[in-house]
Amino acid sequence: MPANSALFAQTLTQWTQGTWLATVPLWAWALVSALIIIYMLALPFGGIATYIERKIAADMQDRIGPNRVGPFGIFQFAADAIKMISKEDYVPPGGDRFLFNIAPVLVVVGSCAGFVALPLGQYLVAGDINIGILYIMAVTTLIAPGILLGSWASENKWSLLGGLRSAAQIVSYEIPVALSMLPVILISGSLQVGEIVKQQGWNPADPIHANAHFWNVFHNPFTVIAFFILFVGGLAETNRIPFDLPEAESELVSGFNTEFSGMRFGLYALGEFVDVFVMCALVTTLYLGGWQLPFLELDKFWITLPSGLIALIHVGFFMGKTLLLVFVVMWLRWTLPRLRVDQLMGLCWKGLVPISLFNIVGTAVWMWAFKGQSMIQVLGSLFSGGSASH
Amino acid sequence: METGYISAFWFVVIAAVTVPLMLGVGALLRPKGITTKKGTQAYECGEDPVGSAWVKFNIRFYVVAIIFIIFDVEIAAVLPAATLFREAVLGGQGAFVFAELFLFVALLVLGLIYCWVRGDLEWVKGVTKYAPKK
Amino acid sequence: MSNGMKLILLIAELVTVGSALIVAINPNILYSAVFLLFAFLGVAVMYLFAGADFLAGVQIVVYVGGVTILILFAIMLTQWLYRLKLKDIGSKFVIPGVVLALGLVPFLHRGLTELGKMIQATPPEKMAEFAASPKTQAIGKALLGTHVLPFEAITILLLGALVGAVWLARPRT
Amino acid sequence: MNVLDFANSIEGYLLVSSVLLILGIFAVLTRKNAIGILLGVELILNAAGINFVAFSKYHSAALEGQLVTLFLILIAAAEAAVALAIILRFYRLKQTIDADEASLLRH
Repeated sequence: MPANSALFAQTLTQWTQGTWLATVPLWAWALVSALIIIYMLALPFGGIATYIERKIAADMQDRIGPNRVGPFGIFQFAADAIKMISKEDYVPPGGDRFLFNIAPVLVVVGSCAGFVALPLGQYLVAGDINIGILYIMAVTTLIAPGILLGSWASENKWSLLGGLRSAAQIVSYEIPVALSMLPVILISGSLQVGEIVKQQGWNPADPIHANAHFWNVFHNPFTVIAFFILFVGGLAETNRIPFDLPEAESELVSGFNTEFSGMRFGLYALGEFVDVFVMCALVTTLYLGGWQLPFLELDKFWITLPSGLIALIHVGFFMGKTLLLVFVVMWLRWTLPRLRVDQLMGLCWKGLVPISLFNIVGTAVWMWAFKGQSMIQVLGSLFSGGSASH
Repeated sequence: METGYISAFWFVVIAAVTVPLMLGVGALLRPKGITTKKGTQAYECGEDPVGSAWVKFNIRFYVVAIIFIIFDVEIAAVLPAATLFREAVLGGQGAFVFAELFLFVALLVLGLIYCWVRGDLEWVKGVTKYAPKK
Repeated sequence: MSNGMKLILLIAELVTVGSALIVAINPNILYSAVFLLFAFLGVAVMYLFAGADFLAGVQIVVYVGGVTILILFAIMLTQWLYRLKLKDIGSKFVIPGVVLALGLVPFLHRGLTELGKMIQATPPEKMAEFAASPKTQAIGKALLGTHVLPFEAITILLLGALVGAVWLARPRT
Repeated sequence: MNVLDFANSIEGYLLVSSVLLILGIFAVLTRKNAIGILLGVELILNAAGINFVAFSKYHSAALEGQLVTLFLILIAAAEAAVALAIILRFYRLKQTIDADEASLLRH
């Protein structure tokens, strides 16, 4: 019996029960869910994020920022999009046209396809496949070849140097990122993202106490460290400041996208912001409880809430946590200076990798010693005389 | 096969179609007849580019990629065992899985120590060594 | 499996074969490497349809994210040697290569036609059940149980490969 | 047999795998560039992987084939790392990566 893991499509099917849409097959709803998430969440986020980033930058530097297009300049991103779309489509004459065209495709696919396994709400995940974490790791690897090939095809020294730095940086930081996901896998015993989020609820009445252990970041002292390593590694993987060496404008003009202009540059920038969102959403999902509310379970509330409202609240909490992390990413941009290449590699291989290896052993020992219970559960059972432990 | 992969398929298709779609919309919207003059060069700060853009680069990038691929493969290999750990611990027999995980970490640490001690993680080592003596 | 799914599998197989063809005959080594990436992706989809979901993920993580990057680095590092003579095909063994490659065709054709008689018939429902079951934990159990020895051997081999490869690639004065 | 059913049968998988094998052997023998030879080797290894996975589903409906493919992928990555390191070493010694030039058993 094949498992139905296209939960978003299934939800759409259920909501349209009894209407004329009831006969639409599941694959069509899957297409609709993909359209909704990419065209109504991912790409608009990529656009609005440029505006938000400029506003935040302006606030931090005591400027006003974009304020001409619409109230508070809120339509600035639309104006930018129109400008980029109507610019000349330029391919460098000495470059490689085929690779130049294929590189943005790899970057956009690599960043957008990650959304499949991100649970926006309990039932609003496009595909809750059982290799979820591995799937996200797999599709995001497409970005590095895309950047490398695009920089090569530009026939520009700055581009090539930026692309090489970017590829080396992305692959290096993939190791601490993957190693920092391992503690979560040890705690949850699953690669399935929906299952991981479900376990991060709070339910002391659960017969197996370890099944609902609050957010993973508070599971034990080591996961707190792993959470920060995952976030820092994610910053580096998305080429954000302080790890923006691939596009360091003071040394490499604009790095790997120097020769990309108009909408081609727009697609790169869009891919980068979407990738930032995916990274922050992944941190939220793995460590900050995804759509889970602290200490509340809406399903078992004293009034029965309508399912649509619950779904909305879940999506709201998920987006809130994720956007908070996105804000931190933008905040860091105006706080920290850029690293040097040797510092970058040193931080990764001599700092983050050993610490995350230590975290794995630490988490395993904690799991073994406390039968999979989290810090809060252990403290709780101490105060209640051990009666809560099974 | 799970139905979730159908969603994944559509995501990949739509993301891949988005790129030519946006470039195509641009081709329809943008003013015609204004094109950059032929013979434009790579943008290198306004200077004429010297030599080929496809320069030789530092071999360190390559060594890092080699170290990366071995670590990556080891992580992929340990994932299935890691998913069993919770079940084994709750069932009271975590020792074997723990030993396996510990061996995995120990091997990675050994490899890391080797690269560290032999200086493969020092980014600027090659440059300083080849620098002319004063 | 519905016809649409079969069509996706067919497309993946065609992409794999077509990309492999370009890998083999394209004179530009960089294009060969790029199409090798697409061949890897096609093979990953084929794994997925054969019920190997975990393997499909590992295939992409290791091959697309690792091996392809390594090959692209190697090509970009050495490309100034052969950019002037793009015609890369043409070693001493072109004629033996063509002969051997074509000579394998009848054997493989015979093998394929005889195959239906040789393999034992697996009931379709058992096949479908196997293809639909999640594999990650099953593979983990096998790696810690029946196949623990080759698994440990391979992890040690990987350590040896790391030491050897880094030693070979290290710059010397 | 319908072409869609053929794609979803063991014959379809084995046809793809044998085409990959043939193309891989062809690439290994005809490439001058040592990296090109490595590309051919990767094709051959993927052909073997497809075979194991296909038999794992269609023949035995058991996990052994997938385990062999997992080992194969792991070893293939190590092989790629070592092979490319050797190519790099050769390139530094001879300033070429033409495999026909690699005819000495010493350096």
